[in-house]
Amino acid sequence: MVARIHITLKRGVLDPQGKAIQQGLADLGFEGVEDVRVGKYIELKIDGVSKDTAERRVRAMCEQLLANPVIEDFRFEIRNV
Amino acid sequence: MVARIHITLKRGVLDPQGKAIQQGLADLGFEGVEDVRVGKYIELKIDGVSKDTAERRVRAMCEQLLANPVIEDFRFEIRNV
Amino acid sequence: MKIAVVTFPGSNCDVDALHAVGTVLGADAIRVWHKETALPAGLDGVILPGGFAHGDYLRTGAIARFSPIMPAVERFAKGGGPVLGICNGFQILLEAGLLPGAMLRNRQLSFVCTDVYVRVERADTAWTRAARAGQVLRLPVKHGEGNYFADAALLERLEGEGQVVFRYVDERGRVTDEANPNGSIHNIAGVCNAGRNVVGLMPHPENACEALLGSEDGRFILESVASAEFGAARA
Amino acid sequence: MPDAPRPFPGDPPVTPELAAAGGITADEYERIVGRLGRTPTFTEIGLFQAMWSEHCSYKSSRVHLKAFPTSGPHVLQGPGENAGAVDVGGGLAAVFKIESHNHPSFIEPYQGAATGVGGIIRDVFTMGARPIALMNSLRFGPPDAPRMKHLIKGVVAGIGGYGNSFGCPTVGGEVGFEPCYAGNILVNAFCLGVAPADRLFRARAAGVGNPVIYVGSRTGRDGIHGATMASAAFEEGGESKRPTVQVGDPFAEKLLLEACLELMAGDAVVAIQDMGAAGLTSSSAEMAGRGGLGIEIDVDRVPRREAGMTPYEVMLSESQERMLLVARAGREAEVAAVFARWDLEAAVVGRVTDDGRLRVIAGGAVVADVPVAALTDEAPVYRRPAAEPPGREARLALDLDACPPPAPTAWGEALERLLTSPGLSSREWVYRQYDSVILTNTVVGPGSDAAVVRLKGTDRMLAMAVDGNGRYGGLDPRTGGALAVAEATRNVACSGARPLALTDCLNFGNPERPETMWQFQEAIAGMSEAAAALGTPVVSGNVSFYNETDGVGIDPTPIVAAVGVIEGGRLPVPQGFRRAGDAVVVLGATGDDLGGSEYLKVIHGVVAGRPPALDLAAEAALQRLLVAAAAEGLLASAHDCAEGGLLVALAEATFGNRGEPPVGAAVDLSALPLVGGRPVRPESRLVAETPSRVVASVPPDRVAQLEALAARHGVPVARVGEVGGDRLRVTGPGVDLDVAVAPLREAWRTAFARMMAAR
Ligand SMILES: Nc1ncnc2c1ncn2[C@@H]1O[C@H](COP(=O)(O)OP(=O)(O)O)[C@@H](O)[C@H]1O
Ligand SMILES: [Mg+2]
Repeated sequence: MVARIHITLKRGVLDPQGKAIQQGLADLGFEGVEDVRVGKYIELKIDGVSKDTAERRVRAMCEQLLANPVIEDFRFEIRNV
Repeated sequence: MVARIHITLKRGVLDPQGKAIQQGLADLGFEGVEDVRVGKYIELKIDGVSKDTAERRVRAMCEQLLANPVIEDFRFEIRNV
Repeated sequence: MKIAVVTFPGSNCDVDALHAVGTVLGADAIRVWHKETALPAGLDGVILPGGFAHGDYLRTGAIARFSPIMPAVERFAKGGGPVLGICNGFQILLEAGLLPGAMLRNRQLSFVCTDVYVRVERADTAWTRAARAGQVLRLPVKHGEGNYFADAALLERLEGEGQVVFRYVDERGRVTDEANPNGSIHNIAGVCNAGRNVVGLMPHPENACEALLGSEDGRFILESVASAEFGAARA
Repeated sequence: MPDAPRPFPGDPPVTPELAAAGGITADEYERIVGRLGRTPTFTEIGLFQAMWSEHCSYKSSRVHLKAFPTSGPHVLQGPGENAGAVDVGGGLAAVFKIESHNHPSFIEPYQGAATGVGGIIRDVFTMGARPIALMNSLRFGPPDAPRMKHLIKGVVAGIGGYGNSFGCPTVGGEVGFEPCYAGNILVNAFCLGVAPADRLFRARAAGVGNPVIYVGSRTGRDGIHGATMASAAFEEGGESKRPTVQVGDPFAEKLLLEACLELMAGDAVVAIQDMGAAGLTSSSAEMAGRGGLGIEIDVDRVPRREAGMTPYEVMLSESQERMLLVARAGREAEVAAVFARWDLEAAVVGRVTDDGRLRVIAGGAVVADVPVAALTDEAPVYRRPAAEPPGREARLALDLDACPPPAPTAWGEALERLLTSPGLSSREWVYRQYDSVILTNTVVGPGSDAAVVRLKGTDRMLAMAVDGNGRYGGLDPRTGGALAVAEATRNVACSGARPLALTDCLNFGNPERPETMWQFQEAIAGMSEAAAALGTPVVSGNVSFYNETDGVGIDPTPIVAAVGVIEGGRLPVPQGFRRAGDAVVVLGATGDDLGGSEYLKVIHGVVAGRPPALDLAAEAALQRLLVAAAAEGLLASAHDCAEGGLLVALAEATFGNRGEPPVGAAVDLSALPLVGGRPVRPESRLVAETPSRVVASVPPDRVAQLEALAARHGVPVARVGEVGGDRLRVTGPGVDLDVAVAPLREAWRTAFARMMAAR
């Protein structure tokens, strides 16, 4: 199975990177772009367990390591490949 | 509309961050996790244009700025919200 | 000699380059703001300095390469003018396509500031004329993304055409993994373009031009263009 | 009496309970109501919560801090402004301060540490000074816990991440590990800047009608109540305090620096203050307070990042990289133009008034209107009860006979254990992550007693060091405080610099506990005595209370940074030996000071005993001697004896200097000068931590001169051996040590990295 995990900054947390990209896009002449937010995208393989177990594990990974609950939210999906 | 953009390292490009996460997960006792790859996830709002135009623009943004074609691939989707 | 140093927002080694080239080496060092669209006339060289242009957000150098000054830098380079990218400046040149390859995060994932030894692989570039091929220089590095990457085809071309200009080595000039501070492929610390006038490197020669600061080896690079003796050789 | 302000639509009514939730006690609430003659609005109670917090008001510490000596002929600015300043000659002022960011760093190590660095940098450039050097002092719990490793990595990466990107070198610091920091890590950040001595800016509002201008990043909901968080202890379930962590943007700070300094080169700025803890509230209230004037702010004009913020939120936000300034009337466009060039916003958000009130306007209505003095000068001042902690005598007791020293030939192994212990291993793993060379001023970077940066365009250099020892502080806070001052200044003097002044960060537990207040008073007393005796006034500082988790406080940890000057175009004295054939000399006398020593901790697992006694006259004499000897060019190297004593200092001296190879030495300690000539235990010669001692190397033909100079200063001196070879050999009573330097150095150099990699 493959887990696809998105980690994004919580609403309200400053995203200097997003700000810089937005400015960069504007400088390149891309008009009307707003609200650029940058997060992380993590893919990983997890095998030999049921989908349920995989779900539980990936959630635990996000909570313990992958995301920082103080400033980040996470969401994920698990697919068979 | 919202564009959701994924930027990932090309296969064949070493991903030290992915490796570190894999190690970190192993240290935490998460067994059987493999092939961890870390990419970027960018969300942005783009308004006042048709979906087609939005598609073209976002592709151009990725090609010109958001991804580096030497090491990265990108994919995106555009949603109405 | 007249050298321009481009200041991008977030550049922070621009003052160091100006100090080294101007105060220490006695060249006419001119600061050029990135929003300019033309370089001063009669330049002998252009330096894109180190730092964190645009905060290094997104990718190092990715946003800076679109600065208004960059077309002028590109014209200067295409005309054979010596252009040196130091650290972040190197990253900008890579992003701008003026140099081949790309930069990844250091393999240890952390910033590294330390003195390294680099071997001058080629003394026939605009920026290594004052050095000898095979010479080992001690220079500081300080970066989080200095892990130079080129795919197999490019690597073969770079090595074949002699475009690898600097390589991380140990004190005695041997290429070892321990001497490699960031995981760069083939221990590459710096490369040049096919015309050999555009050079990029991760170590900071501008921080190594005075014995007081621990090394003068950076002079072998900067004097190649900034001193009358070597710089004039171009003409 | 002006009309009472109206609550902002949607704001809750203020009750004593609501005030208490923000840290206002019942007594304090009554005072507020009495002072205003009415119930405060929600915005108003927010102002009081922030300004009367421990963090902003220093209410528990203020009376005690008065004990510090703060003046001197070279002091340009003592405590009370954003940073202190001393005249360093050559027309320049050194502007510096140290500050804690302990609580945020425990919650989010990377951002907590990063914004700590950002904050201290702003404190310095607010004064009109360009930051040229950073240092930091860190305390962690035992590093074997994975959570602690995570904190260490995050804090170090955050400090580097901010300073490196901003572009100011981190030239020094220190790291310590003790169990008492497991639930309360310490992150203290120091910044030093330089400015023309006659052009310091201050945060004193002036000129009724002058515009109040907001510059820098936009305001979001970040860190609302950071000031009150830093004023409360952590408790189980402290999660709820979490969303207050701010994210730093060093890129924005770099732009802000350049824009501010460009503007300050002219005369448009009347007063300026960074928005640190309690953001817009403290910057406006303090500027108005110092100027004896009022300020009116229309929060609708404050640039925002988020929609729907209430005046309470705007006034209390701790979004980073913002400044508030008072400009001369009519110069608004000039201010805006400078900031626009750096892609930054500048918004006129208010004006200076003559009524001494802080008035906040939102939606065209007054939502807060309080006397500035009520927020600042009249903030509560507590002389809290103090009492010596029970059981302290027991900790001071030490049975040395239960701690037999290693056999004479086993000292090599003991030395390696010491040098690879968390407390003494090389900090290279840490400072490799900091850019220590940017700005081309770093003559001596991390890895020496003191860091040294040159001042371009002058014949001067500045030396600086930061020190503290929590173990000493825990055992005896008075001595611990004095020792911190002595060590920081001694480190500076070792480089040949004349120590000029101090800044300090007082990290303590809960001030509502009498034991904490006793420790606090004792530490300040010790520091004050030492500062006075050594002629180094305290020009700035910071207090961090409530370093307590679940009722367990940290050991008192006063951290001291000292700054000194090297004049006359002289080079600094390095720490490591340089030339074979130089004589090895020990300055200062050794006593039986094993209490609280690293040796007892590492070799015997004992943390007990009385910390070393400090003879201030001897310390002062030693430091004067070091400066004089350096001026006469007598010293090839000098390294102070600190944790680990003479043996560790000797070993470190053989490890060389940046860019130089290590070089061995052979010494015999039989003739070591002893305190009062009293005999000592054999191991004391090696590992006692008697202060006021230095290991120096001296060209053989200058030894007599040094001895004469030492005699004139009344400092005992002994020639104990010679530099040379590739081994360290130490002989004398109870010791016969002979080790190869290179492998020992490698073990020491890499121990920290191994510790971090250990699973
Ligand atoms: N957190 C840190 N940041 C930068 N440098 C550090 C840090 N911790 C230690 N160092 C450097 O490592 C060296 C040794 O530190 P320390 O043992 O505390 O020195 P000392 O005993 O002389 O006070 C010093 O040069 C110091 O500047
Ligand atoms: Mg020391």
